[in-house]
Amino acid sequence: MDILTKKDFESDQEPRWCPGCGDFAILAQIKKLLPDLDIPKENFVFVSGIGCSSRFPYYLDTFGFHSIHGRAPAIATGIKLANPALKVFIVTGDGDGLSIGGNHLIHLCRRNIDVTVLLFNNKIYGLTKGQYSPTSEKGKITKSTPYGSIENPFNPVLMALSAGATFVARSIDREQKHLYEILKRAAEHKGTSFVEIYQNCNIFNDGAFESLNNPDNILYMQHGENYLFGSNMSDIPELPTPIGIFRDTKIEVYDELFHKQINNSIEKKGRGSLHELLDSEDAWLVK
Amino acid sequence: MDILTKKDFESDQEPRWCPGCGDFAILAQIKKLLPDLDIPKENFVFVSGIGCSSRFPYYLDTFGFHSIHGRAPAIATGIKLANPALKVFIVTGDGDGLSIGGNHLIHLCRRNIDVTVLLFNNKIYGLTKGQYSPTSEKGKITKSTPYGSIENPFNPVLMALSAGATFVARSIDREQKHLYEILKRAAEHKGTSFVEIYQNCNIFNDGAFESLNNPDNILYMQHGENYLFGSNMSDIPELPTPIGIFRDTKIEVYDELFHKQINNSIEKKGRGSLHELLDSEDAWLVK
Amino acid sequence: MKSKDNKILERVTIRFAGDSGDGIQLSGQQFTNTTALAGNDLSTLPDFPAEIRAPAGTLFGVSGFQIQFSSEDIYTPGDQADVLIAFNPAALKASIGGLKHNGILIANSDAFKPRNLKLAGFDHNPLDNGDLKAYQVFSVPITKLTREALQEIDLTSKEKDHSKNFFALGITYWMYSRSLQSTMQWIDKKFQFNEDILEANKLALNAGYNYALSTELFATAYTVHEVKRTPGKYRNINGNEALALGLIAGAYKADKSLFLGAYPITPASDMLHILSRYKNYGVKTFQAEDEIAGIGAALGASFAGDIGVTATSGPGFTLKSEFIDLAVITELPLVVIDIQRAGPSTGMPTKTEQSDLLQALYGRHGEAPVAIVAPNSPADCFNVAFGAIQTALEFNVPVIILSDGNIANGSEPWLIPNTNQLPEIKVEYATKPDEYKPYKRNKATLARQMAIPGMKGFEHRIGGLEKDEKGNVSYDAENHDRMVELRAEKIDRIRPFIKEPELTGLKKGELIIVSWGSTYGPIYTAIEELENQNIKPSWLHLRWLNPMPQILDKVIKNFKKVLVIENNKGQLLRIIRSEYLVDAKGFNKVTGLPFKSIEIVQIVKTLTEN
Amino acid sequence: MKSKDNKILERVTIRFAGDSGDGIQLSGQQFTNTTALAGNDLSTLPDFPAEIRAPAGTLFGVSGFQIQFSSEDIYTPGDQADVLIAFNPAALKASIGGLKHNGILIANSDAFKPRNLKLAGFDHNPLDNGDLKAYQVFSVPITKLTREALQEIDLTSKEKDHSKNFFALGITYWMYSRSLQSTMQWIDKKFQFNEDILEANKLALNAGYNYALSTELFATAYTVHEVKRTPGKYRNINGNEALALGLIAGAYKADKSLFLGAYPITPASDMLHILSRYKNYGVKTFQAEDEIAGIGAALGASFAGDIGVTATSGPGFTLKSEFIDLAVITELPLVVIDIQRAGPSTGMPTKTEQSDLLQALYGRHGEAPVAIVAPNSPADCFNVAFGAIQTALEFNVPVIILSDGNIANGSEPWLIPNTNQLPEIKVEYATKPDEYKPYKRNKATLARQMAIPGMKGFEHRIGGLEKDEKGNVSYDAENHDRMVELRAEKIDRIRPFIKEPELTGLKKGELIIVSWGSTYGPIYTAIEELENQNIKPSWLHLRWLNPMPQILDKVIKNFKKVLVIENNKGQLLRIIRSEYLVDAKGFNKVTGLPFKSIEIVQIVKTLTEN
Ligand SMILES: Cc1ncc(C[n+]2csc(CCOP(=O)(O)OP(=O)(O)O)c2C)c(N)n1
Ligand SMILES: Cc1ncc(C[n+]2csc(CCOP(=O)(O)OP(=O)(O)O)c2C)c(N)n1
Ligand code: SF4
Ligand code: SF4
Ligand SMILES: [Mg+2]
Ligand SMILES: [Mg+2]
Repeated sequence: MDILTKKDFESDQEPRWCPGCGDFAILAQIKKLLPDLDIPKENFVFVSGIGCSSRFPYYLDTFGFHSIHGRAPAIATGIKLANPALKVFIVTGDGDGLSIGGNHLIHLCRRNIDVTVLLFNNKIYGLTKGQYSPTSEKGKITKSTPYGSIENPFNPVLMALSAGATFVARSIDREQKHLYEILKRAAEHKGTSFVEIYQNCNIFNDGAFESLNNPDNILYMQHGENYLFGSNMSDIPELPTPIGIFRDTKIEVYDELFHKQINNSIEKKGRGSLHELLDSEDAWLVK
Repeated sequence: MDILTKKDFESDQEPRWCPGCGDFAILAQIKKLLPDLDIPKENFVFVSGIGCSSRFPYYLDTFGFHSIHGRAPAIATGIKLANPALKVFIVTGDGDGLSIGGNHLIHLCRRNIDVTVLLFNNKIYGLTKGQYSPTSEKGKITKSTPYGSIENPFNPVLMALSAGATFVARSIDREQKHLYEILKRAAEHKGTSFVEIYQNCNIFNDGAFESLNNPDNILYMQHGENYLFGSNMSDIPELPTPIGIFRDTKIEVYDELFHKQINNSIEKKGRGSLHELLDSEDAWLVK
Repeated sequence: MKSKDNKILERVTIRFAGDSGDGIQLSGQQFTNTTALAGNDLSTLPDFPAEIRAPAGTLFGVSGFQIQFSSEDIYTPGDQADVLIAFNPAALKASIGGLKHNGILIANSDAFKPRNLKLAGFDHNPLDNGDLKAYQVFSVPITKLTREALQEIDLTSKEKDHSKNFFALGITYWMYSRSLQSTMQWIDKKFQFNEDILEANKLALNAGYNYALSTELFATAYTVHEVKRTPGKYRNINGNEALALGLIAGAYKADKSLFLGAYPITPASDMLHILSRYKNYGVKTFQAEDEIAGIGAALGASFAGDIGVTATSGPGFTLKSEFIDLAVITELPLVVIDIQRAGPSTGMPTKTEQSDLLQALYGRHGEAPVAIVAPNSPADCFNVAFGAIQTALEFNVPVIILSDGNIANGSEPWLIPNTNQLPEIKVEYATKPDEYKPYKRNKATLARQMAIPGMKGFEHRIGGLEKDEKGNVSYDAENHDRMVELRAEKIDRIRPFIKEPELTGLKKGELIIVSWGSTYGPIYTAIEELENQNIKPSWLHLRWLNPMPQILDKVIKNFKKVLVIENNKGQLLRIIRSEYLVDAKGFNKVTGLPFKSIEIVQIVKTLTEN
Repeated sequence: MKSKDNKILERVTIRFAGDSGDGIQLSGQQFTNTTALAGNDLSTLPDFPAEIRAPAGTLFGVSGFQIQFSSEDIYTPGDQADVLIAFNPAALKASIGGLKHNGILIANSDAFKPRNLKLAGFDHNPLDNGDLKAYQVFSVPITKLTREALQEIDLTSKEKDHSKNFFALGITYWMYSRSLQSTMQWIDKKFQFNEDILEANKLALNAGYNYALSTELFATAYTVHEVKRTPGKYRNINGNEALALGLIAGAYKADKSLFLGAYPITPASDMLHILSRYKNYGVKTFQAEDEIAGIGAALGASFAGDIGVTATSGPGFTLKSEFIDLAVITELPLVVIDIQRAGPSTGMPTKTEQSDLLQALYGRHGEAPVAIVAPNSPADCFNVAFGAIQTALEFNVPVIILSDGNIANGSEPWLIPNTNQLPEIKVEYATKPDEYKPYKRNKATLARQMAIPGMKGFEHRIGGLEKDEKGNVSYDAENHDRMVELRAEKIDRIRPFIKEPELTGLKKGELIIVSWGSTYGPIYTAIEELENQNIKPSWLHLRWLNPMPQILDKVIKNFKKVLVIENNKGQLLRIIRSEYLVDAKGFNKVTGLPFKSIEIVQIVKTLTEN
C-alpha cells in the first residue's frame, strides 16, 4: 500500500466556510487522521446530508456523497452493505442528524452498522442562517424564535447510547489533540461509532461553548473506562460537561451478519445459477 | 357536564381486528377510562397513524383522525396547539411509532407536548401481514427475514425516557387492572405521557409475551416511586421485565409555553389590528 | 369415473368466495396449479378483503379468487364467472353480481344460518326462496359432509372444518375432469409434519370428488382441452414473482449484486419477501425504517457498485420522490418499483388502480425526467424488470416500473426463457484516472462516466447541488441550463434502444385505442370479441411511458378517433393530447377493479357506430 | 448643493455588488427606502451568493442588489444597470456584463490589490488598462476615504471599513439628488446602543455625499421625478413579507387563528421568521423537526379549527406530498406555500426557477387535485395569500401557492389596502348534530360539512382511507369512483369564484403570450417596448393554475401562434397544449435568473416577423 500523507487527502476545492468557523479545525484533524488509519485512500467514503457541516466531503480527496437533508445514514448503509471493505464516514449537523434525520440516525445506531458518524453540533442551523436546532438551549433567541425557544434540547450522546451505538464519544473542535484521539478511536471501532463534536459557529451562534474554555467546566473521561451515567448525564447545568468516550463495546456488526447470511446460504445451497432461478418444481413441459 | 358512561364512547363501527387480538382488550380499558376522566366527550381527540392498532379511533365515538403512517405525532401537535383544551391521545404501533414515525415521536417527547401516547407493541407489523419490526427480537424469522432478523431491537421505554417524555410507563394488554391504572395516570399527566403496551398479535406473533404469564418474570414497579435504571434496563434477558411507571415528573409543558408567549405578546403590545398590521413605519403617502 | 356426459368447453371462469379464514386463496392456488398442469391457458385474480381479518361472516371479510382457463390463449381472469363457489352468505352477496346468467352456484348450505345471513344483510335465506332463479343453484352441506368424511380423524370439529375448502375443491376437480394428483402431492409435502391434518385434507378432497361423482349432482362434467403453445417449459407465475426473477436475472447478466432497500406496504411487500429468500444468488435485501431510507440505501448501494432497487406502492412512492430527484441529478442507476393501488392517500390499499403515472412523470421538484416502463401482465413483469435493470445500468438513470395490484397478484403461465438468450448487460467504468471527469458522457447514450469507491485514483464527490462536467459544484447560469437539457436528452436517447410496441390492426382508420399496463388483458380480449363482430379498431399498447415510442408519432394522426383506456381519470390521455395535439378521449374507471372486456367492447361499439 | 447640471431621467437602474461582508444588501435596502420616499416607482432584486460566506474576494462570494426606479410605472428591477458600484474585483467581474454600454462604473480602487485580483481571476488590474473603455469608470479609493472621514472615531481600521458601504451610498444619494434624512434616522435607531458605530456610519454617509458634491467627480446629478400613482399610503414590500401579511389578514377576516408549521429552507425561511414576530396577532408558528411534521401539524391545526399553513421550497415541497394527499382525501382547508428555486434536488438553492408547477399539479399518488395559485410580483403576494386562505376555507381544500425566489426577495411599492375593503371570509360549520354527515356537501361549492373537536355532538372520524358520505371507511367500487370525481369537481367549482385574468391586447390575432408567476414583470415591460415598435401581441397572465380560467378556452384558438413563457422547460406549456389542443410553443430558460425583457422583445419580434 502507498504511504499516504495529509496532502493526499486535500481536494482541489477551497473550503467555503466562514472565516473562523469551527469546521476548519475538524477538517484539519480528519486530514491528519486519514493517513494514519492504514486504509487505502480509495476505500474511504464520506457521506453527508445538507448543512454547512455537510459540505465536508467536497474538501477531502476521497469518494464522497453530499446527499440530501437528513438522509446520509440511509445512503451510508447502502454503501457499506454493497461493499463492506469500504471505510464509511457520515458527516452531519445537529439539524441534519437530529432534526430531519433523527430517525435514520437512531436506526443506524440500533443496527450497529459499521460506519463512523461525526455530528458537528453548533447548536444552530448554520446554512439556513440561524434558526434554533434540536440541541439549542431553551430560551434561545434566534430568527425563528424572536421570543425565545420553548423546546428542551436533545442530548446527542444520550440518544446515541439509547439507540444502541456501540461507540459513543464527545469532543470539541478546538481541542485538537483530544479530537484527534477520539476520532482515531472512533474510526478504528467496528460497529456504529458516534462522535458528537462541539463546533463553534462564529456567525450565528458564536461562543456557544465558551464556558468550556475554562477547564473546570470540562470533565475529561479517561479513555478505555466505561463511565456509567444516569439518563440526565451532562444535562445537569451545575456539573462539568463530560468529554471523551462514553461507551466502547463490541457486539456483532450488522454488515457482517448481513454478509454471513448470504455466504451461509451460498455454502449450503450452492451459488444459484440463472437456470435454477427461473425453473420451478411446478413447471411443466409443452412439446 | 353530562355524566358519561362507557357506552357513550362506543362508535357504530364494529372493530375489524382478528378475533383474539390484544387490541380488543386495550379498547375495552380505554372505553372504561374515558368516562372516568371528567372531560367533556367532545374534547377527546384520538389520532393514529397506519397499522392494525391505528384503526383504534374508528371504534370510539370521539373526534378521531386516522392519518398516515408514522405521522400521528405531527398531527396531534397541531391539534393541541390549535386548541389546548382538547385531550389528545395518539395511538400507534411499534412500526408506526418507532420505525417510520420514530423521529416525530422523539421530538414530541422532547418538546413535552401535552398528549398521551399509547404504543401498542406487538413486536411485529400486523397490518402488512407479519414482517419484523424495530422491537422484534434478534434472530426472529418473519416474512421479510426468512433467515432470521439481524437487528437489535429498540427498547421503547428507554427511547421515550431519553427523548424527554415526562411520564413513561409500560403495561400489558391482558393485565386489565394494571392497564387501567397506568392509562389513567398517563391520561391525567400534564405533558407528554408515553405508555408502551405489550399487545399480543395472535396471528403473526402469537405468544410474544407468553413468558410474562409467569408472574416471576414480571417486576411490578410501585406507582409513585421513580425507579432509576441504567441504560440497559429491561434488556437484560435474565432479569424480570419491569412493568409500571418509569418516570413521572412535571416540567413546563410546550403548549402552555406556546400560548403564554402569545398572550404575553398581546398583553404587552395589545392585540394587533388589521390596520396596524398593514401599516409600516416606512410607509409614505401619495396624494 | 361413471360414464356421464362429458362436454368440451373452450373456456371457463370459476370464482371461489368465502371468509378470509375459509382457505379461499389456497383453493384457488391449487386449482390453478392443477389447471396449469392440465395444459390450459389461464389467468387468475385474487381479490383480498380490505382488512386482514374482518369479523367472520361480514361483507368486509370476503376473500375471492377468480380463474379463467381455456384451450385458447386468454388474457384476463374473465369478466363473469361460469361457476361460483360461495362458502357463506356474505360471499354470495358480494359475488353473485359477477356470476353469468344461468351460471352454476355451489353454496355451502351449512353456512346459511340466521346469524350469517344477518351479517350479510339478508333478511331471509336466498337459497330457500326464488331469489336465485337466474342461476343453477346447488346447495351442498359442505361442512356436514366434510365432518362426516373425517369421522375417523382425531381432530376437533373446528379443526375438521378447516378442510372444507378441499371438499369444495374436490367437487370442482370432478366437474372439470381434473386429476387429484398434484394437489395430493402438495398436501403430502405441506403437511408432512402434521399427519392428522394431512390425512384430513386428503380425505376431504377425495370426498368432494366422490360426492360429485356419485350423487349425480351435476348432469355433466366438462373438459377444457390443452391450449396450443410454443413448446417449452412453463410455470405459473404472478406479477411480483416475475418482477423478482427479472431483477435477479438482470443483475446476474450485469454481473452486479442486486440490492433491494424496501419498507413493507401492500401490495409491494412480497417483493421484499420473495427477494429475501434468494440469498444464495447474492441478492441483498434490507428492510429499512421507512420508504425514504429504503430508496436511500438502494441509491447508496448503486453508488458503491451494486444495482439498487426499491419497491413500494402509492404512499411509499410519494415519499421516495426527493431521493429520485437526487438520483436524477447524480445520474446513478436505480430501479424504483411502484405497485400502484387505489389512491389518493391510503385510499383502498388492496384495490388496483393506474393513477400514479403523472406522479411518476412529474412528481418531483425541478426538471427531473426519469425513464418509466409498465408491464402488461404478470408474466410480462420478468422482461420489464430485466429491461429496467439494463436501462438503468446502461444509461445511469433511475427507471420507474409501474405495476399495479392487479398484475402483482394475478398469475398466468409463463414460458421459462432460455437463459442463454437473455442479453448480457454491459456496465462501463472509467479507465483513466488522470482524465476522469464524473460528468463526461458517452456519446451515444449520454451516460456519465462511472467510477465506484474502491477504484484507485478515481476519488470524486457527487451530490444534489448542480455540477459542472468535472463534478464540481456550479452556480453558473449556462451550465445549469445545459445540464437540465442533458438530463432530459438522456431519456430521449433511450428510445432507439427499446423495442417499439406492435400496432394491432391497420395503420389508418376510424379508431385507435391507446393504453398501458394492466388494461392489456381486457383490451386484448375485447378486440378479439370485436373482431368476431367485424369491428376492427387499431390498438397500441405502450410499454415505455418515458420515452414514448416513435410509432405513436407516426400513426396517431391517421385516425379519426383516439381512445385512451386507463384505470385512472385520464393520465396518459393528457400526455397523448399534449404531445400529439389529437383530440383523444378517455375511457376511465377508478373502482378499484380492472376493466371488464365487455365494457371495452361496448365503448368501442358506441364510438364506431356513429 | 452646488448648482451643477441636474438632468431629468425617466428611469434608472443601479446595481451594488461586493463581498457578502460588504453590507451590499443593507446599502440596497437603504437606497430603496429613500427612493420610495422620494416617490418613485421601483423594483428590486437582491442576488445572494451561493454560500453563506464564501472565501472573501472570490466570485462565489459576490452579493448583489439591483434596483430600478422610475417616474413611470415599472415592473422589473431592470435588464441592465446604468450604474454599477463594485466593491472589489470579483464583484466587478461578476457584474460588469450587466452594465449598459457607456454606463457608470464606480469601483473601490483600494480593493483592487493583487490578491483580490487573482482571486477574481484577473491577471492585471482592469481599472488601470483599457479593458473598461466601454464604460465611464470612476475609481474611488473608498476604503481610504472612509478611514479618513472616521479619523476621530475610536474604532479599529477593520471596524471602520464596515462603514464604507455608507460612503458609497452617500455618493449615490448625491448622484440622484436624494435626501440623507431617512437613512440617517435609520442609523440613529439601528445603532442606538453603539454610539461609535452610529457616528461612524453617519460620518461615512455624509463624507460620501460631500465627496461627490465637492470633487466634481460627476459632471451631472440626476433627478427622477415622482411617479403618478393612485393616491393612498404606500410601503415597500418584498414577496415573503406580502405573503405573510396576506395570510394574517385572511385569517383575521375568517376569524381564525393562523397556524404556520414549517421547517427552515432557502428561500422560504423568512416566512417562518416573519410570522413568528406577529404573536400579538394570535399568529402561531411552529418550527417542526422536518417538512413532513410541519405540514402535518398545520393539517392537525386545521382539523382542530385553526387555518393551517406551511411554507417551504422545492425539496421540502416534495416531502410534503404525502400529507397534501391526505388533505385532499380528508378535505381539510390548508395552504401550502412553495417558494420555488432552481432544481432538481438541492440544485442551486439561492437561484430562482418556476419548475415545480407540474409537481404541484400532479406530484401525488392517486387522483389528487388541488387548487393552485401564483403571485406575479412581490406586492401581489398579499392578494394571493389572502385569496388562498379564502379558497381553502370556503371549499375545504388544500391550496398551493407557487411563488419563487425572484418574487420572495424582490420588492416594490405596495398601496396599503383599506382594511374595510377586504372581504369577510365565511366559514361554515355544521349545526345539527343528529343529521351530521362529514362528507355531506354544500350544493354550490361541494365543500363538505365541517365540525371541529369541541363541538358537542359532532364527534366523528376522518382519515386517509376512502370514505362514504357518512364518513365511514368504504371499499365500495362505485363510491370510490364518485368520490374521486367529486374531489375533482370541487376544484372546478372554484372557477366562478375567482377573478378572471385580464387579457392584454386584442381577442384575436397573430400571437398570444401566456404566462404565470414572476415572468409578469419582464413580459409587461417587453410589451410596453414592443408597443413602441408598433408590435402588439396579446397577453394573458394566469393567476390560478388550477382551476384554469374560462377566458383561455374562449380566446386561445383565435391566435395563429401561442407562446408560453416560463422559467422552466415547458410546464404550463404542456397543460395548455393538452387542454386546448393548440400548437403552443415555449420560450424557456432555466439559468437561475429571471428573464430580461429584451429577451422577450426579441423572441416576439422573431415570431411576428415571418
Ligand atoms: C429537505 C430539506 N429541508 C430543508 C433544507 C434547508 N436546510 C439546509 S441545511 C439545514 C439545517 C442545517 O443545520 P445543521 O444540520 O445543524 O448544519 P449546519 O449548517 O449548522 O452545519 C436546513 C434546514 C434542505 N436543504 N432540504
Ligand atoms: C407510507 C406508508 N408506508 C407503508 C405502509 C404500509 N404499512 C401499513 S401499517 C404498517 C406497519 C404496521 O405495523 P405496526 O405499526 O406495528 O402496527 P400493527 O399493525 O402491528 O398494529 C405498514 C408498513 C403505509 N400504509 N404507508
Ligand atoms: S454559518 Fe456558522 S457553521 Fe456555517 S460556515 Fe459560517 S460559521 Fe461555520
Ligand atoms: S394481525 Fe395481529 S395485530 Fe392485527 S388485528 Fe390481527 S391479531 Fe391484531
Ligand atoms: Mg448546526
Ligand atoms: Mg405492530
